[in-house]
Amino acid sequence: MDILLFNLIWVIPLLTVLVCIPIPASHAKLLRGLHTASASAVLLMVCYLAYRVFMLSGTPASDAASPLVLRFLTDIPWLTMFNAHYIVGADGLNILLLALTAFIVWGGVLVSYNIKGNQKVFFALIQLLATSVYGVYMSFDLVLFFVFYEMEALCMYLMIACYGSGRRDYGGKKLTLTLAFGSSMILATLFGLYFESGANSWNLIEIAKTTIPMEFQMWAFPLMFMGFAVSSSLFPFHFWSPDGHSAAPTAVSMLAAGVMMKMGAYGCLRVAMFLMPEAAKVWLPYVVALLIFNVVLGPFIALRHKDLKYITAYSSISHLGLIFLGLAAMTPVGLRGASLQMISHGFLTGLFFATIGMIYERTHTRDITEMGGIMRKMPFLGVGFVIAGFAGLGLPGFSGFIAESNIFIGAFQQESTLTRIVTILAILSITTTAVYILQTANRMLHGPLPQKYEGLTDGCFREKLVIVVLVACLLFIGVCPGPFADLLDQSIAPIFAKISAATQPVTSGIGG
Amino acid sequence: MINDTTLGYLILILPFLTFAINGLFLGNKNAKAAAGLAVTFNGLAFASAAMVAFHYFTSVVAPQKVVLFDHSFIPFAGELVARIGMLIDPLSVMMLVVVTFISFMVNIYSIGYMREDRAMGRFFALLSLFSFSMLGLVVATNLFQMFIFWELVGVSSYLLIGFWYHKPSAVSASKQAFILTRFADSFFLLGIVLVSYVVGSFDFTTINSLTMFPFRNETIDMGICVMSKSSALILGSILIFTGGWGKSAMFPMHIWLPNAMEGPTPVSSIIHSATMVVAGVYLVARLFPFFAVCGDSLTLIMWVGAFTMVFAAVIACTQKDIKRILAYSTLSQLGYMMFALGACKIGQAIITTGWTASTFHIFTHAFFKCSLFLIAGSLIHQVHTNDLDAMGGLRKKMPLTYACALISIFAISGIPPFSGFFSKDEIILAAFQGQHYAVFALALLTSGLTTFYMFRLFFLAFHGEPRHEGVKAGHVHEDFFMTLPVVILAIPALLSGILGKGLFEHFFTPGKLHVPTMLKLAHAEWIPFVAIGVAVLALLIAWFLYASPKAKIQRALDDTNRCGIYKIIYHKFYFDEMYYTVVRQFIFGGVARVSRAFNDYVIEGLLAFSIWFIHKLGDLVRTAQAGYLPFYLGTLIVGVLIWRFFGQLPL
Amino acid sequence: MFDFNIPGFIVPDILLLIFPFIVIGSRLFCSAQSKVPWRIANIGFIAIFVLLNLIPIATGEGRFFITNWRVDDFGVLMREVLMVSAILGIWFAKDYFEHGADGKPQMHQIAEFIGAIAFATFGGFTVVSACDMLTLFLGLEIATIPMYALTAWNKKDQLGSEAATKYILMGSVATAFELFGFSYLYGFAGSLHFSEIQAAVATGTSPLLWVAVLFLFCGIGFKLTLFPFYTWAPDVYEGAPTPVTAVLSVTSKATAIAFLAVLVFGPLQPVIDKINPLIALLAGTTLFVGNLGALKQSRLRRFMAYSSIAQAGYIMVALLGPEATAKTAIIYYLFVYAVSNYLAFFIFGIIGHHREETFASLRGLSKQDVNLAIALAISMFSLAGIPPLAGFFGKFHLFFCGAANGHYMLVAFAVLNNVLALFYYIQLIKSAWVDEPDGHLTPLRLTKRQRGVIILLSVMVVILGFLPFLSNNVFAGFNF
Amino acid sequence: MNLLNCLVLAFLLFGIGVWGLMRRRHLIGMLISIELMLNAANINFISFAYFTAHDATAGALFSIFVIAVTACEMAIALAIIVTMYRRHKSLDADQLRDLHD
Repeated sequence: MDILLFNLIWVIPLLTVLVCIPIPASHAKLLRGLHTASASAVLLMVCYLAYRVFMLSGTPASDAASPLVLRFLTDIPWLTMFNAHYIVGADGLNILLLALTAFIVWGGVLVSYNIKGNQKVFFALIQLLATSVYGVYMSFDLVLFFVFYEMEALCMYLMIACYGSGRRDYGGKKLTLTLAFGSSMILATLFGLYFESGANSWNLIEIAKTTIPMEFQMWAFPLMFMGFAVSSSLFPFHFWSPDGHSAAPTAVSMLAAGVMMKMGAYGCLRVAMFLMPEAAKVWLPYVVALLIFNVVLGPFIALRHKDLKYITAYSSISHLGLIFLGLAAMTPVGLRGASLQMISHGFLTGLFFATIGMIYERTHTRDITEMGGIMRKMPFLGVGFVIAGFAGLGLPGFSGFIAESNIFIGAFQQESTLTRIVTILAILSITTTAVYILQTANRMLHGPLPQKYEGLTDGCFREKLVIVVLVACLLFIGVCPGPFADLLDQSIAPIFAKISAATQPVTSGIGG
Repeated sequence: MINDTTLGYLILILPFLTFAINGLFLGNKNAKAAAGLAVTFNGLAFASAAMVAFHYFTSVVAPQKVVLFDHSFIPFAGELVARIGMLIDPLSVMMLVVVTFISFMVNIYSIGYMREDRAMGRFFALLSLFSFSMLGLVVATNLFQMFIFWELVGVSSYLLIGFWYHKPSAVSASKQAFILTRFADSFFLLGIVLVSYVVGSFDFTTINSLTMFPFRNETIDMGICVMSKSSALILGSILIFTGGWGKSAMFPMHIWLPNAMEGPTPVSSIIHSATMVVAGVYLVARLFPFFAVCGDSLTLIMWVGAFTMVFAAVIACTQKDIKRILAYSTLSQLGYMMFALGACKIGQAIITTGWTASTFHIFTHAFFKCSLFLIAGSLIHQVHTNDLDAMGGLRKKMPLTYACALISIFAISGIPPFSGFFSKDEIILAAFQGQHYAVFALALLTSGLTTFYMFRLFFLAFHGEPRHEGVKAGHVHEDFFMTLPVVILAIPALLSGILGKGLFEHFFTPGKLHVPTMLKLAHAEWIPFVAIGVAVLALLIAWFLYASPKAKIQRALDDTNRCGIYKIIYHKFYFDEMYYTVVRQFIFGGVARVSRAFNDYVIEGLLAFSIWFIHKLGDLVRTAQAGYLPFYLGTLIVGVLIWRFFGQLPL
Repeated sequence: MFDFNIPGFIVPDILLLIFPFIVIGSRLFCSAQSKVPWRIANIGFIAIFVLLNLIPIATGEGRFFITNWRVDDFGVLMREVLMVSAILGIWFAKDYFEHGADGKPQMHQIAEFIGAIAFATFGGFTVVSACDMLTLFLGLEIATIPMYALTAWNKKDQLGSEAATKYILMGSVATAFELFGFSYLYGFAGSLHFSEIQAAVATGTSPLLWVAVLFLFCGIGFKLTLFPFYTWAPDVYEGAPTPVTAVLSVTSKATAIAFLAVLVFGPLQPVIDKINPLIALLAGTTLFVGNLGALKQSRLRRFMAYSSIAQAGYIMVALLGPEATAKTAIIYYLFVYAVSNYLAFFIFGIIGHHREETFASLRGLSKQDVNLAIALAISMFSLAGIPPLAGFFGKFHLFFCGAANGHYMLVAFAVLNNVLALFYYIQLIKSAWVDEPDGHLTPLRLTKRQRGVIILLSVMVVILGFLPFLSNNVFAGFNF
Repeated sequence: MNLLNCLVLAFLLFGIGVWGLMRRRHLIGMLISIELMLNAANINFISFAYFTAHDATAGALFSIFVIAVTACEMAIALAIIVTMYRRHKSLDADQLRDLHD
């Protein structure tokens, strides 16, 4: 039963699209209703399944030999041409990410009720995107994983270029092509994993049982890690995200920043580091150096920007830098912190973009210098934005603080000099984050209200609902992080076990 | 008879409930209900706090620590577990009583003060949020919990300073306050991470029972340099103190506090005088054994405190905005407390009198400073300005307020038998016993300055002729809700010294120290007389300048034809200007601009170049495709040759 | 006396051989406008396709008709691909006999046209079933010569004749290369039959062999539009009538790659390791150049020419793999490629009916007919190799072959080129989806047949990718 | 007279063909050069068949087929060139510049 439900997670959005095909685009109300219903259904299912996984925790997995403890494991032969299987399963990490995705998709559908253009196509694309993201998090077969991973390129461009604002074509192209560039790097190494590991299988678990020859790892790991990092906008591949986000419509920004950027980090953790721990040990201490840009300079760049979406994009860049800091720590606390940050930042940035979108719908500008005092006119949205801001600067009580403290403590346990330096810099740069967030909030919400905004109205029920739910999630994780930590620890333990078991190769020469 | 654990929960939960209910449900629509709720719940919180205090001090366990409850919040590696708990010892009990009492008073006061404000509900919600976080801070059992509530205190202070968010000055002041404290907190966090990494625990008991020996030989890589763990601990202690440095607005991070006076006066009185700003002092006091072990940081603390004390006192002598004067006096008093803690160090040894004195001063200062602010508030409420120019001659109109003001000002000036005398006297004595004679002298001087500027304020506000039409026309009256708390507060301002002295000397010790403690202390009975002498002298000067029949009030009040030094002091040594230049020029203009330029030109440039390069290659291919048949035929032949030579066939 | 019992597996070939004569003959008995030849053509082609599917699975060597006509599973599947291409080709061509398009006049003599296509297809049949060099050569010529004629089908269109001239001149030079190669191969082995050549090659090599290989690859490189022999393709694709372009881009490519597969996995099998570097180089350079050329195109057919050049480069990658995988991959990819390509061409045909076939005529397509725009996006993304569309799995299979023998560098290069490809396919999607429609573009009208075919093809592109086990089961039984 | 000479002859013929192809701008001339190249191949076949090949008939057969096939090819080529001439009124290869990027 649960297994069936679990597999339905990515099927339902697809079915919704198929159901909607015969409906003419003029029946916008009906279409919206259908999509909202399906999104909510998936949300409920995922929450139930997450609860099930939490209940099941501690019990041994169905396959005792497997290095990962997976629930709802499904394994069906799929493409005998290159013996790819359809393997999906759930553990603490990905079930939480699925829940995050479900929330964000639900919110995305709700906020884009009155989007300009062909709504039928738009919602269909959102559902396709949702399918791909769900699939990425669920799948444990590399082909399946990659298929879902690459699928998003198909939707992203159309959504941004057709429904976006500003330099939409440029932004969409930049985003899509950069992501495609990243995934091409991944694809090149996937074949290597298949043949070099000797497992002759795409099954993540099977490959994890083997040890991959070092000389292959040494060049494959950086390729793959970077490939994934591209979609998490790790420096120097971050350039797509500001333009992409600013061009994208609200829902797409939410999805892109909220869940798609996490797919990269998830891939780094689940595939790259899990399968090639030896190389990870050699490379990651150097990768950390890149974070100086993400974590330390990112907030400063956000300071210089006037466009709300650019500011938020750069804040996401810095937050995702923290994820990589946690990954590079390679300690249980660090990895847990990274995973927590994935989830927390998902909700956080979802809330950010949702409120920004709603405000933009009313003010028709995203330039903070033109706004001011709109707190008076739309207190609810204003408070939503401020809460998002506080969560963003790591205020205790919100999930961000939990994640960041985990990351900092975990990263500090990593002995390597470079990591130490970056960790210290990261801790000290929480001030900069505060600066740009407060500056934005003050410029936008406080001070005198311009004459032209006298007629503004506060959010309607639908919008308030989205904000309330997202805030509730942020608070829930922030106030009782215990269960989440337990859930994540189960799925991180095997990964860490593999990393700690990996022996440092004698030749620590880079690019050997 | 409910047991203490329940009471403990109540103390924390009641303010939080007030915040939640007011914030979510009552809001601004029915502000009266919000106010009533806030007052009731905070009163109950105070009652339970008082009960806890009574139980504690009357029980046998008295000076020891008691942990009422301690829940695991989030477990890190191994022993490293963040907990949320409630620690009961003399210090925290004292703080509990003070915080709950003050917030109770201020809530009552606010009913009157905020009556006309349309966002009254929000105000009460935030006020309760503050008292909740402050209480959570004082009962913290470990560094992590302390940091959590530390941040919450900061944010509620931010929200309350910027309460009138349509006033640009208030908004910028709140921003400045938050960012400065945040800046300090980042070091605090780093200190926590560092110490917890070395020690392997957040718990106060563990950290306070440290000794340096095990860490002498181990080294730790701090990135820039490799240092021994013991010095890492000292660094950590300094970093942790930095948090308190910012929160208690010690020089040079002091500038946010005077600006924070843009907030509503009740806020200033509870957050920026009585409770939040002493959090820094509280932090050091709480971790005193640890600081004692890392002895060198104590010296730093002492000097920072001493300097701020004098610096602020000097500025206070020239200001005309009464709230700013009070703010600077707060700074100066905080300086007293801080240096008293620092002064406990003699060479390698430690004396504990300074600690007791400092905590004692926290206690007394809370009452009289709070009441002073409330009085200032009611004055402002009457004359609608902070400026001394517009006041004067209020004695007749507000007799009760006048009396209470007199009491509190005597208290702060350290005139016996008012409360301030005892605590301040203790501090000065501690400086003397700590053989820091320079600081001792400064302390005496400052107490003189304090008396001077407080009486200057007093005379200019209450005595002389009315300088405000409203006062002249007699529209001034005393609001019940605003006078009641003032009157109530006057009592502890008067008595807390005498009554508290015994209590403090009996119970208040920093706990078991792991450094040699000096027991035989120099006795100096002459110090109180000297202190009183200085105070009286200063009083007379103030009276002569501002209240005596031939005092030239007008001349005292106009700033024209002042000498340069006065101007410099009047402009607070131009510190705000310096700050703005640094922030604008360096942060925004320098770092941020450079990093954005790097991003926009270097990274994007490289991207653009690669795209351009690909396009050039494409053009190459397409120029070959010129439709010229002989060329095409040529490619066939050339192709054969190419693959003949580069095809790697074994020809 | 003669023995007339013909084995069943040869029937489709014979039918296809006599089919053109029937169609052309039917012209004699009915008027020029009559639909008879067209109907016959449909029935015939579909019948042949069905018959091909009825051929039972052979094992190992496959069946021999006379000593040099082998029908193995690879052959059967290649035949099916070729037939699909032929059927779609004539369906596509039908419109062009009813009205002119893209500034070119209306085409005439549909019967002969169909006959020519049938001949070309039969050439492909011959190639895949050849087992000596003579048959191979003849097959290649039968496949090519009709193409020359088809290119110049529009006697009134001077671009067509120019294209045909370029095509035939260069083509015959390529033929000369092939012949030269064949002659040396013959000289080296002393026989034309593959089995004997293979034996000879296995025993030892000599410069003769390598010269032969070199010339053969250069000759076929022309047909397969490999670097640097691709130069004819853009001009011919643009000059030829659109349906001919479509047929060229699928049928002749299929024939050529089949020729290479037969050669490499047949007589040259023993020395394949020595040839692999050459194949890798050809593949790499070709797909790179193809992608580069397509970057800044404005005319649709020229654009498709470059894209098909790049596709040829991709398909070459498969030749590096082990035989069975390689052949599966080639067939699967050709099939997918044919479907996606024809889908694109059908859309272009509809566009070109009233407008000229340029990117500019696509402007605002999503506003005018969103379904057409979706179909276009599907085909483009499929050609670009974006999952879950068929194109991705085709490419994935090709790269899988390449990687199976450890050519990671080439695979990585090819995959990176995919990004480049995506770039220009997105350009096309942009003009269809993003650009605002300009008023003077004449509105589009779809006939029932066009709509049906487009829906069919789009569904196939999606399904083949989304549920690849359909195609998967097709191959499951076969063993190459 | 031995195999080598024949091969050299054939190769020279092929070379001449290529040379002509490059030099000529007249389409007919180009076709003739192509013929030369094709016949060079034929000579190869014949000579191999005569000297070395153990399957001698095959070579001869092949060359005959080649002659036939090239005949059709040339026929079509000439036909196309004729239509070309109708449009362009010229047989100069350099004139074919309408199709280009």
